[in-house]
Amino acid sequence: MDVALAKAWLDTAADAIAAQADQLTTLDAAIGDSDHGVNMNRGFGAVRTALAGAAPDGVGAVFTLAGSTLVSKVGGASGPLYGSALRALGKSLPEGPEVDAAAFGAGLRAGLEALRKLGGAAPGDKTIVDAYLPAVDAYDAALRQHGGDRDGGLAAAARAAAEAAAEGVRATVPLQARKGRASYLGERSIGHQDPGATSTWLIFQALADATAP
Amino acid sequence: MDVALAKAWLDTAADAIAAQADQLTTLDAAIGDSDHGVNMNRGFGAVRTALAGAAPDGVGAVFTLAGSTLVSKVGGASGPLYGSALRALGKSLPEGPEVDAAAFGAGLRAGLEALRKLGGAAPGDKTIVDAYLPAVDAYDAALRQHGGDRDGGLAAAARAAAEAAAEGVRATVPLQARKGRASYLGERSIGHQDPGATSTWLIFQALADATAP
Amino acid sequence: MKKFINHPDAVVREALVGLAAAHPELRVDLEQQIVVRADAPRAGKVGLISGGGSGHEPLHAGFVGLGMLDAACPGEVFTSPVPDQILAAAKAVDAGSGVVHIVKNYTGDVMNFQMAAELSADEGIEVHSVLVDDDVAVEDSTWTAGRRGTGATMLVEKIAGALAEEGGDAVSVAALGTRVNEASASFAVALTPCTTPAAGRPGFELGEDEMEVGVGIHGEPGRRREKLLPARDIATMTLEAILAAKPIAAGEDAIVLMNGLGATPLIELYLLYGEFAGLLESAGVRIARNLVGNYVTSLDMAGMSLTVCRADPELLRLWDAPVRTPALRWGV
Amino acid sequence: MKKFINHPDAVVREALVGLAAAHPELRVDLEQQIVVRADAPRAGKVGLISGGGSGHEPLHAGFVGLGMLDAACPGEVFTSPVPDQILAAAKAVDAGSGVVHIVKNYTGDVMNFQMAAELSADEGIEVHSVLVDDDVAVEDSTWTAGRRGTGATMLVEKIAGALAEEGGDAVSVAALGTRVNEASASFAVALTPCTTPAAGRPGFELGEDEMEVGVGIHGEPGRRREKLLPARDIATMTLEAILAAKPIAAGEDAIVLMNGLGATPLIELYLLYGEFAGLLESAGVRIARNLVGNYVTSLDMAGMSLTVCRADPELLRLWDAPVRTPALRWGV
Ligand SMILES: Nc1ncnc2c1ncn2[C@@H]1O[C@H](COP(=O)(O)OP(=O)(O)O)[C@@H](O)[C@H]1O
Ligand SMILES: Nc1ncnc2c1ncn2[C@@H]1O[C@H](COP(=O)(O)OP(=O)(O)O)[C@@H](O)[C@H]1O
Ligand SMILES: [Mg+2]
Ligand SMILES: [Mg+2]
Ligand SMILES: [Mg+2]
Ligand SMILES: [Mg+2]
Repeated sequence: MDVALAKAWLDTAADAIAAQADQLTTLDAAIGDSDHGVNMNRGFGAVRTALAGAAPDGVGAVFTLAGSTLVSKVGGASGPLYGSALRALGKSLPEGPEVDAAAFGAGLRAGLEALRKLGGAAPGDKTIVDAYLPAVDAYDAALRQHGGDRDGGLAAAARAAAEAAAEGVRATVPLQARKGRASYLGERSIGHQDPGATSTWLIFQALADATAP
Repeated sequence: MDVALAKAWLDTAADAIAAQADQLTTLDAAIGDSDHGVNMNRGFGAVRTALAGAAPDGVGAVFTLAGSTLVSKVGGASGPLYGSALRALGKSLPEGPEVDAAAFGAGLRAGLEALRKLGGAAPGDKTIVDAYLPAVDAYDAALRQHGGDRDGGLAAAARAAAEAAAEGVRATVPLQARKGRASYLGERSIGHQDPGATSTWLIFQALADATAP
Repeated sequence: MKKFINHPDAVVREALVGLAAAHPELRVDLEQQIVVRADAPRAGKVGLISGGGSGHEPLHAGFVGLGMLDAACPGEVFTSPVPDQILAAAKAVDAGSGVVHIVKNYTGDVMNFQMAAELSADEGIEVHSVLVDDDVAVEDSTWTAGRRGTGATMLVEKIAGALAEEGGDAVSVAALGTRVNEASASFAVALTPCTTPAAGRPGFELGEDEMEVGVGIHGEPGRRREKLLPARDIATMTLEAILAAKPIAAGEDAIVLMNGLGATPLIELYLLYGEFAGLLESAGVRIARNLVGNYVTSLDMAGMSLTVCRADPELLRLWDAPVRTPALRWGV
Repeated sequence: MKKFINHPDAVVREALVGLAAAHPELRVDLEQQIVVRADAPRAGKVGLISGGGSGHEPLHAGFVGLGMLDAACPGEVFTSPVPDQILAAAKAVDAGSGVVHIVKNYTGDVMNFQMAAELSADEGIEVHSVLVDDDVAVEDSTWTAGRRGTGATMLVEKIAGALAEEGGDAVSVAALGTRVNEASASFAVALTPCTTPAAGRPGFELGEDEMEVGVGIHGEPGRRREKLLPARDIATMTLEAILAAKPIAAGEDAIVLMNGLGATPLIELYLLYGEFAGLLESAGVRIARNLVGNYVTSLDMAGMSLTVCRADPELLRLWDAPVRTPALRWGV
C-alpha cells in the first residue's frame, strides 16, 4: 500500500459513509441517539479535507493525520475510538511511502488494540469490535493464503476482511449491548444492528473496493 | 312564568349546553381559543348547583342568582356577558312568584341591553348579539300575535325566539367578526359560525323546550 | 393529548398546590385562587395586581414578589379570572394606597377586571388600570377588539413593579405601566398549535411545513399561514412588523424580550436572538437589556414572540431595580 | 421537523452567536466553540469546566458565571465535545490552580474528556474530574456503560462552583462534586421523543397514549414503554425508583430539582412538583431547597425528570451561595 492507495481508501470510505449516513443515523435512532451517521460523515468529510490540504510523506502519516482529524472533529464515542484506531495504525507502520500487506495488517490490529484499550469493549458487547475483530482475523488468514499474490495479497485480504466485517455486523443483531449508549436499553437492545459495527464494515468494504484489482 | 318554570328553563339550558359543550368548543377552536363549551358548561353546571341549593322566592331572584353565578364562575368573555344579561333580566322583573309573558319579554330585552352595554357589540359584529337580538324581536312579535293564548303566549313566543336565534346563528357564518377574540382573525373569521351566538341559540331553544305545552 | 395532569378540570388548582409547595415565600389561596406576596399588604405601597387565563406560565404568578406583582389571579386555562378573584386579591394587597390592575387587552379580561374594579370601589379600594395591548399582529381599529396583550405584560409588571416598590403612588405607577405598554410592540410565530387540557385537542391544525404568523397566546390563529421559513427570514418578517408599528430611531435604546411560547427549546431561542440582535444592530438600535427564555407562554405551543420596548434611562433604571420572584430574580 | 433554525449544521454555532449577543458578560469563542467567564482566569481559583453535547440548554453554557462554571464546551447536538475544545477551555481558565472537569457519564464524554485531560497534563495543567452518573433508570452494572449523567449535573456545577468561588482547591472541589453526585438520583419520563436538527426525525416513536419510562436526555429510549398514566401515578413510580436506588431517611433534608425536558409547560411541572412534594412529605423527607423549570433538557422532548439530592448543611450553604449565570441567579 502506498500513499495514494491509503488516501484512496479513506476517500472511498468517506464516500460510502456519506452515502450511508442516513442509514447509520437510523440504526443509531433505534438503540442510541440518532447521530452516528452525522458524526461519521462530519468526521470523514473533515478527513477528506485534511488529506486534500496536506502532503503526507508516508503511509503512516496519512493515517495519523486522519486519526487526529477524527479525534478533533467528531466527538461522541465514535470520534475517539476510530480516531485512536487510525492513529495507532499510522504510528505502527514503518516509515516510508509504501508498506507491505503484512505490515498493514499488523497496523490494523494495532488500531484494534488501541480502540479496545480506550473503549474497553470485549467481543460480543455489540460494538465496533464485533466487526473490527473478525475483519482483522480474516485479513490475517487470507494473507497467509494469498501472500504470494502480485500485490502481496492485499486485495484478497481486504476482501476477506470486508466479508468478515459484514458477517460480524449481522451477528450484532441478536446481541444485548454491554457498552456504549445501547447498553442502557438492556434487553431492548436485542434485535437491532449495531451502528458502529456497521460503519466499521463500511470502512473495510471501502478498503476492499479501493484495493480491488 | 313561575319559579319552577324559570328553574326548568335554566336546567334545560344546562343540559343542552352539557350535551353541546364539545361542539361549542370546536366552534371556538376555529376562530377563538377552544374554551367556549368548557366555559359555558362550567357556568351552567354551577348555576344548576346554585339553584338546587337555594330557594329563590321570586322569578327575578332565580335569574339574578343565575347571573351572579355565571359572573363568578365563568370568567372569559361569556361569563360577564351572559351573567350581566341574566342579572339584568332578574332585576327588571316585577317581584313575586310569577311573571307574565310580556314582563318576561321586557326582561329578556333588558338583558340584551345590559349585554350590549357591557360588550359594545352591534348587530353584525358576529357575537351573541346576532342571535339574542333577533330572538327578542321575534319573541315580541309572536307575543303580539299569541298574547291571548292560555299561557299568555309564552310558549309560542319562546318558539319564535328560538327559531329566530337559530336563523341568527346561521347568519353569523358569512360575517367578519368585529368584537371578541374572533376579530383578531380579520377576514379569516368569515365562513365560521360564532360560538357565542350558538350558545345563545341553545339557551333560547331550551326556553322553547321548557315552555312547550 | 399527552400531558402530566390528573384531570383536565383540576389542572389550575393542582398547579397552584405545586406553586405553593415550591414557593413558601408566596401565599397561595386555593379557595380564592389567588397568589399573594407573603408580606402584603405593605403600608404605603400601592398593590400591583395582574391576572388572566392560566397557561401562560410563568406569567403571572411567577412574577409575584419583591419588585414586581403583589398578587396574581390565575383564571382557568385561557379564561380570564372572575371578578370575585380580582376583588379578593385587591383586599389582600391594598394597604390604603389603592391598587393598580395590569390587564391584557382581551374582551373577557377587560370586562372581568372592570367588574372587579367596580366591586373594589364599592369596598372603598381605589383602582387604577393599565391596559396592555402590544401585539402588533392585530390591527388596532374599530374593526377589532384591539391589539392583544402579550409579551409586554411582563415588562409592564417589572417596570411598574419597581416603581411601586420604590413607593410610587397609584396614579404614577399606572401611568408608567401605560407608558411601557405604549413603548412596546410584540409579534409571535408558531410552529405548532397548543392543546388546552379541557379541549384535549389542538386549537388549530398546521401542516408539517407550515407556520402560523402573528399567532395569539391562546392559540388564536394568526394573521396568516405560511410555509415554514429559515429562522433568519422569520426574524426579518417579525422585526419588520414590530418596527413598522412602533418605529425606533437609530441610536435609541431598547429592552428586548426573546420569548418562547412553551415548547421551543432554548437553543432555538438563542439562535433567533442572534438573528434579531444582528438585525437591530443593522438598524442602529441599541439593545440595552435583553431576556431570552420562556416568560409569556401558550401551554405546549412551539413558537416564539419578540417584544421590543423603546427605553429611556428611567425605564432602564427601573428594569435594573431588584426583583425577587419565582421566575425573575436579580439584584437581591 | 419544525424548528427555528437556518441549517441543521449551523445550529450550535448560531445559537452561540445569540448567546454571545445576549450575554456580553461571557466570552464566547466561536472558533474553539467554548464559553468562558469574562474574568477568567482568576488568580487562586480552580477552573471549573463542563461540557457535553448541545441540546440540553441551559446546561452547560447557561451555567457559566460567578459561583458556577468557568467554562463550558458545547459539542454538536447530542455529541460530546472534542478534546481540543476542552483543552482550549482549560487553557482559558487555568490560573495555575488546576481545573476540574465535570463529566456526564457517557462513553463519548468520558473518552473525550479523558483525552483532553491527557493533553492538558502535557501542557502542565493539573486536571481533576467529577463523573456524574445519577440516572437510576439505568442499572449500574458491568452489563452497561453505567448510569448516565443527567439532572444532578447542574447540582454538581452549582455546589462545586460555590466552593471553587470560595477558593476551594482542585482536590476539594472535585471531591465535593463527587459527593453531590453520590447523594443524587434522577429519573425521567417522556411523553414525546425529541428530534435532532441533523436527523430531522424523532429518535423513537411513541403512541398517542404511551410514555417512555426511564428515558435518557439524548432521546435514548428508556427502561420500558407504558400506557400514559395520571401525573400522580407517574410521580409515584418516579419517586419509588429514585428512593429505591438512593434511600433518604425520614427527617433528612433534600434538594429537589423538578426539571422539564424542553417542551413541557411550566404549569405541568408545577403540578408534578405538587405531587412529588406531597409524596416526599409523606416519606418524612424535608425539601430544603427546590427548583422547578427547564434546566437539563433534551431539545423539544415533552417530558420531565426529577432529581433528589440528600443534603447536609454544607451542601445547603453552598447551594445558597451567590450565583450569577444566564440561567441561575441569586444572592447577587
Ligand atoms: N466502548 C465502546 N467500544 C467500542 N465501540 C463502542 C463503544 N461504545 C460505543 N461504541 C460504538 O459507538 C457507536 C455509537 O457511536 P456514535 O453514535 O457516533 O457515538 P455516541 O454513542 O456518543 O452518540 C455504537 O454503535 C458502538 O458501536
Ligand atoms: N363584545 C362582545 N359582545 C358580545 N358577545 C361577545 C363579545 N365578545 C365576545 N363575544 C362572544 O363570546 C364568545 C366567546 O366566548 P368564550 O369563548 O367563552 O370567551 P373568550 O373569548 O374569553 O374565550 C364569542 O363567540 C362571541 O359570541
Ligand atoms: Mg450516537
Ligand atoms: Mg373562547
Ligand atoms: Mg377564553
Ligand atoms: Mg451522540
